Amino acid sequence: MNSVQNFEIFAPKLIDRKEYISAGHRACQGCGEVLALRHILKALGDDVVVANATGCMEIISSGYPQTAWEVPYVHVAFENAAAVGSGVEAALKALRRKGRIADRDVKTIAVAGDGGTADIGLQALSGAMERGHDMIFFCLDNEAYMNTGIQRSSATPFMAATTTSPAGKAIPGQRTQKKNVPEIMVAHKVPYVATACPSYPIDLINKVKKAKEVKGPAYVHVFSMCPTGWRCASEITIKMGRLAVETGVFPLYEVENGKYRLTMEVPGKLRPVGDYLKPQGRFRHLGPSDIEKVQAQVIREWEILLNKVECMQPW
Amino acid sequence: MAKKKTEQKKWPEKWHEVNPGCMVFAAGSAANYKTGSWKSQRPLTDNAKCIKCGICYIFCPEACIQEVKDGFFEANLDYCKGCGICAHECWPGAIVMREEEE
Amino acid sequence: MIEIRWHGRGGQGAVTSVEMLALAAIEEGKYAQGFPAFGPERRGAPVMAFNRVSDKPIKIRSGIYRPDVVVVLDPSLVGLVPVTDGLKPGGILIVNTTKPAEDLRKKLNYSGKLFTVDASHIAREELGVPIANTTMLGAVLKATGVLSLAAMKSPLEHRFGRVAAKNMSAMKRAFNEMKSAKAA
Amino acid sequence: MGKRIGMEVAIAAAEAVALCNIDVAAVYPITPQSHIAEHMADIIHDGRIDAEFITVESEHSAISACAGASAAGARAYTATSSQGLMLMHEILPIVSAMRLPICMANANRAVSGPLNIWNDHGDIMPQRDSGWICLFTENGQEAIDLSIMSFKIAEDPEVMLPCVVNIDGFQLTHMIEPLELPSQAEVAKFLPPRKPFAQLHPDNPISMGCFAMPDTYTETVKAKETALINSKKIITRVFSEWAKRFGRKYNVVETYRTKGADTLMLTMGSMGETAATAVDEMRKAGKKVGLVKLRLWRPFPVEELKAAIKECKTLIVMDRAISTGGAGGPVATDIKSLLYGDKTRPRILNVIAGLGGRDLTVEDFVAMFEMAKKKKDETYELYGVRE
Repeated sequence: MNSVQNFEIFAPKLIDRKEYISAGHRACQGCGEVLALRHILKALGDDVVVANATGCMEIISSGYPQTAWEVPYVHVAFENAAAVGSGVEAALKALRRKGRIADRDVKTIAVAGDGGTADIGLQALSGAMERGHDMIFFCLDNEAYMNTGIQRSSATPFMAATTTSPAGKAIPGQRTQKKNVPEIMVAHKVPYVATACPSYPIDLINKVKKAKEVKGPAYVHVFSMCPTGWRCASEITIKMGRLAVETGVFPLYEVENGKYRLTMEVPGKLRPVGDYLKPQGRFRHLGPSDIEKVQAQVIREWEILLNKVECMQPW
Repeated sequence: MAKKKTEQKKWPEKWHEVNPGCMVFAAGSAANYKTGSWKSQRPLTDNAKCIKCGICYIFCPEACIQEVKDGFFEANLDYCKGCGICAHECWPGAIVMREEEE
Repeated sequence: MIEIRWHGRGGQGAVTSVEMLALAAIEEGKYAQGFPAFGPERRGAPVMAFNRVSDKPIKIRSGIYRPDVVVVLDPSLVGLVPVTDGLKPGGILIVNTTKPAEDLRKKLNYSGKLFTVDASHIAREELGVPIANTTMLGAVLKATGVLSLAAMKSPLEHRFGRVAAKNMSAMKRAFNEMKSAKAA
Repeated sequence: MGKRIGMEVAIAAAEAVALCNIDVAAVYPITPQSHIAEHMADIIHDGRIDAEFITVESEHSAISACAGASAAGARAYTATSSQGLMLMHEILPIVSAMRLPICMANANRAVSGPLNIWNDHGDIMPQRDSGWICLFTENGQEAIDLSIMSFKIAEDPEVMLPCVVNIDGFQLTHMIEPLELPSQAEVAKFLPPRKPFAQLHPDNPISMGCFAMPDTYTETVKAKETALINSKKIITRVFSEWAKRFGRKYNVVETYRTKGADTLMLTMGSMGETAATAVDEMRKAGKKVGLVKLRLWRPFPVEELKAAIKECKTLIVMDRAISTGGAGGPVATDIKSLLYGDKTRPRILNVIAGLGGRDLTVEDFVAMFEMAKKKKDETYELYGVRE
């Protein structure tokens, strides 16, 4: 999967040159999350309103008296981005109908980290998606509470060391498997669910544009590499995303009305998961048998996904 | 290049000068904050090797690499945090990172 | 001011009765309150509901503990709940029952004013169901004179629409068929 | 004026809000607020008003959705009670800090535990520092009038703060009583559509809900505090306009038979009417007693209260909530501290009563009066507790 070759054709010509999140934001060096956000916003254009959860993207972008946002933006709290987005969407609908704002489509998007999505924000997300608001929810998943200092979330992968799932002598890191929020969204019958990664920007942009076309709820789960939290070098951010995809740790796919489709080349054999784990300090404590355990799990999940791709019919 | 947008006339503000609800009316005004001071190394581009693919522009988390004349790309060092992604991802090897002191 | 306490079972429409009576009184230009006993009771459980009706504004927000009138919607409540508790001297007890008044007096150890009517029977005949709440309104109007039968027309129509007429005639029958028990 | 009609107060509160040209309502049902939620749904589903009804999955999302809607420029409404209000707690001060003029009805109910669905003021008291304008209603008519006025107050450019109208659960919400609903035309004249100070729209991309560093947070607190305190002026102005248009006069502090009274009772909410009847009875018996009723709880109307109690020797504050482990009832605690420096202040006694739906009759107010009068010190009493 050498997506780099494609860039000669696509990039940068097909990418909106306008920046919607300005330089001067305070994300860490090599932040994959703000890069994901940058391309999401490029794919959406001007006519959006952003409801953001408390988290890295909020803190790095909106310290009074400045904002990095070039689009209308609101932050209220940690767990309620989907609910705030619901209100924004309802208001835009009502005010447009009543002639109090311009008569054109404006898309509401909600943005949260993995904690604000899979943990504390899950209820609000479930409610908003079930109610069918015309809204895209973006989970920018860096696999832990990075904003507060790398504490584990339910999206933290098996065995990963965080400050609340440390690699101890008795318990070597995260004991549980990563919660699969895209699956939960499919179970909500959300018409468009996708996974994406900024290491594959064209794929990401295409998915965001597709999500924007949906009249109703859509969910995009974006793998957001975090050199700080994963304890790896900042320059390998993009490579880490690529490795996550190529090893099958984070497969890229989309689900349109229940029909699964892989949006990555399907390798004959996945790359060994060790290639992905080894550059990251959070997996440093893993011995060969641990890596085998992770490998077995990744293959099992991958096969389940392939099975769905093959068997699931659209609604 | 990020535009410079100014909203605050003076800083710090008195209590009655703070915008209601801490709203910020100048979009993109974070550009007033120069993150260039964060970097310990800076990207150097050898235009002879550059094929103008723009991958450095695409993968820059700061959005500080922009196209300049003749289709080459250049990092705005006012904002570049020196993460090194551009050098790492530049497959023709046109970008290298240099320590700031050098 | 007249204070009325209704006894029924959850689902029998005691709250509807107090609502109809309060709405009718207000429409007649009087002041009135109608409210349930604020409990967690579900269908079947003994419940209470209350009315206050007055010619002057009512400035009391408490429950009713010394009613002028007690209405028993369900015959099976007699002897089961203390329906005569707090009933004022000279107060009125109105019971939906098939039993003779003497039996009730004995069972309740009650010697005050007593009215009986077989409202379940009337309701079954007029409405097809033994739900006596609107029927018993007729008895209350007759026994207390608090409002005219005609005053009930508008709230009943508003609430019951097509079947309002049936409720009206059930109410009228109770008004006419209610018996005043002999003084003890 | 409109005709007097019989209506349940919760339904009337929803009808009143329907007259206010709201754009978005986000409501989660809870006893005893549920009739407001249900009737709001009826009104919107029948197409009687042009608004979006968001059937949120929790009160936390109700207030959050209102925040989003209000930030986008909508007139937003919610209603809740007790545990629901407690669940909203986190978002309440954010909404006021963001200067979003959301209006809310709170059907006052005790807080768990143990679970109790009945009336007291234990739910609103933990919210008193959240920066919301906090009004109390004594009867159904006030629930209607204050619900309508709350939007006008909240949205005033000098205020821009959220407002909660407290309607005692069951005692008021479930009461059918005579009420007057103003006409749609009259309300439209009184309350035009919301003109937001700022709103989320790509035509003017602003950022809302930005965070403040230690160099600014204190200034934002001062700004919110000042706006809340100054809102009293606007509240009074809106009350006068209401009186002019609709003939019903409201004051931030109401008085009843205070002339010549050496003892005053002080109540908030639906206790007021029963207490007034008790005052009538005690006056008949020759006791020099009167009544003060706080309509406005936040901002605290300290000057108006001082004026109302300046002639009395004893003030008996009836609290329907307790500050557990603190100085007694929250109303009395506030009054005591606000009058601390006042050399002419009356003796302030505090009776906590009517908790978790414990009924308060006319006789109870007389008994509380007698009990308080006998007190030697100024510590609080919990009325009616079985010893």
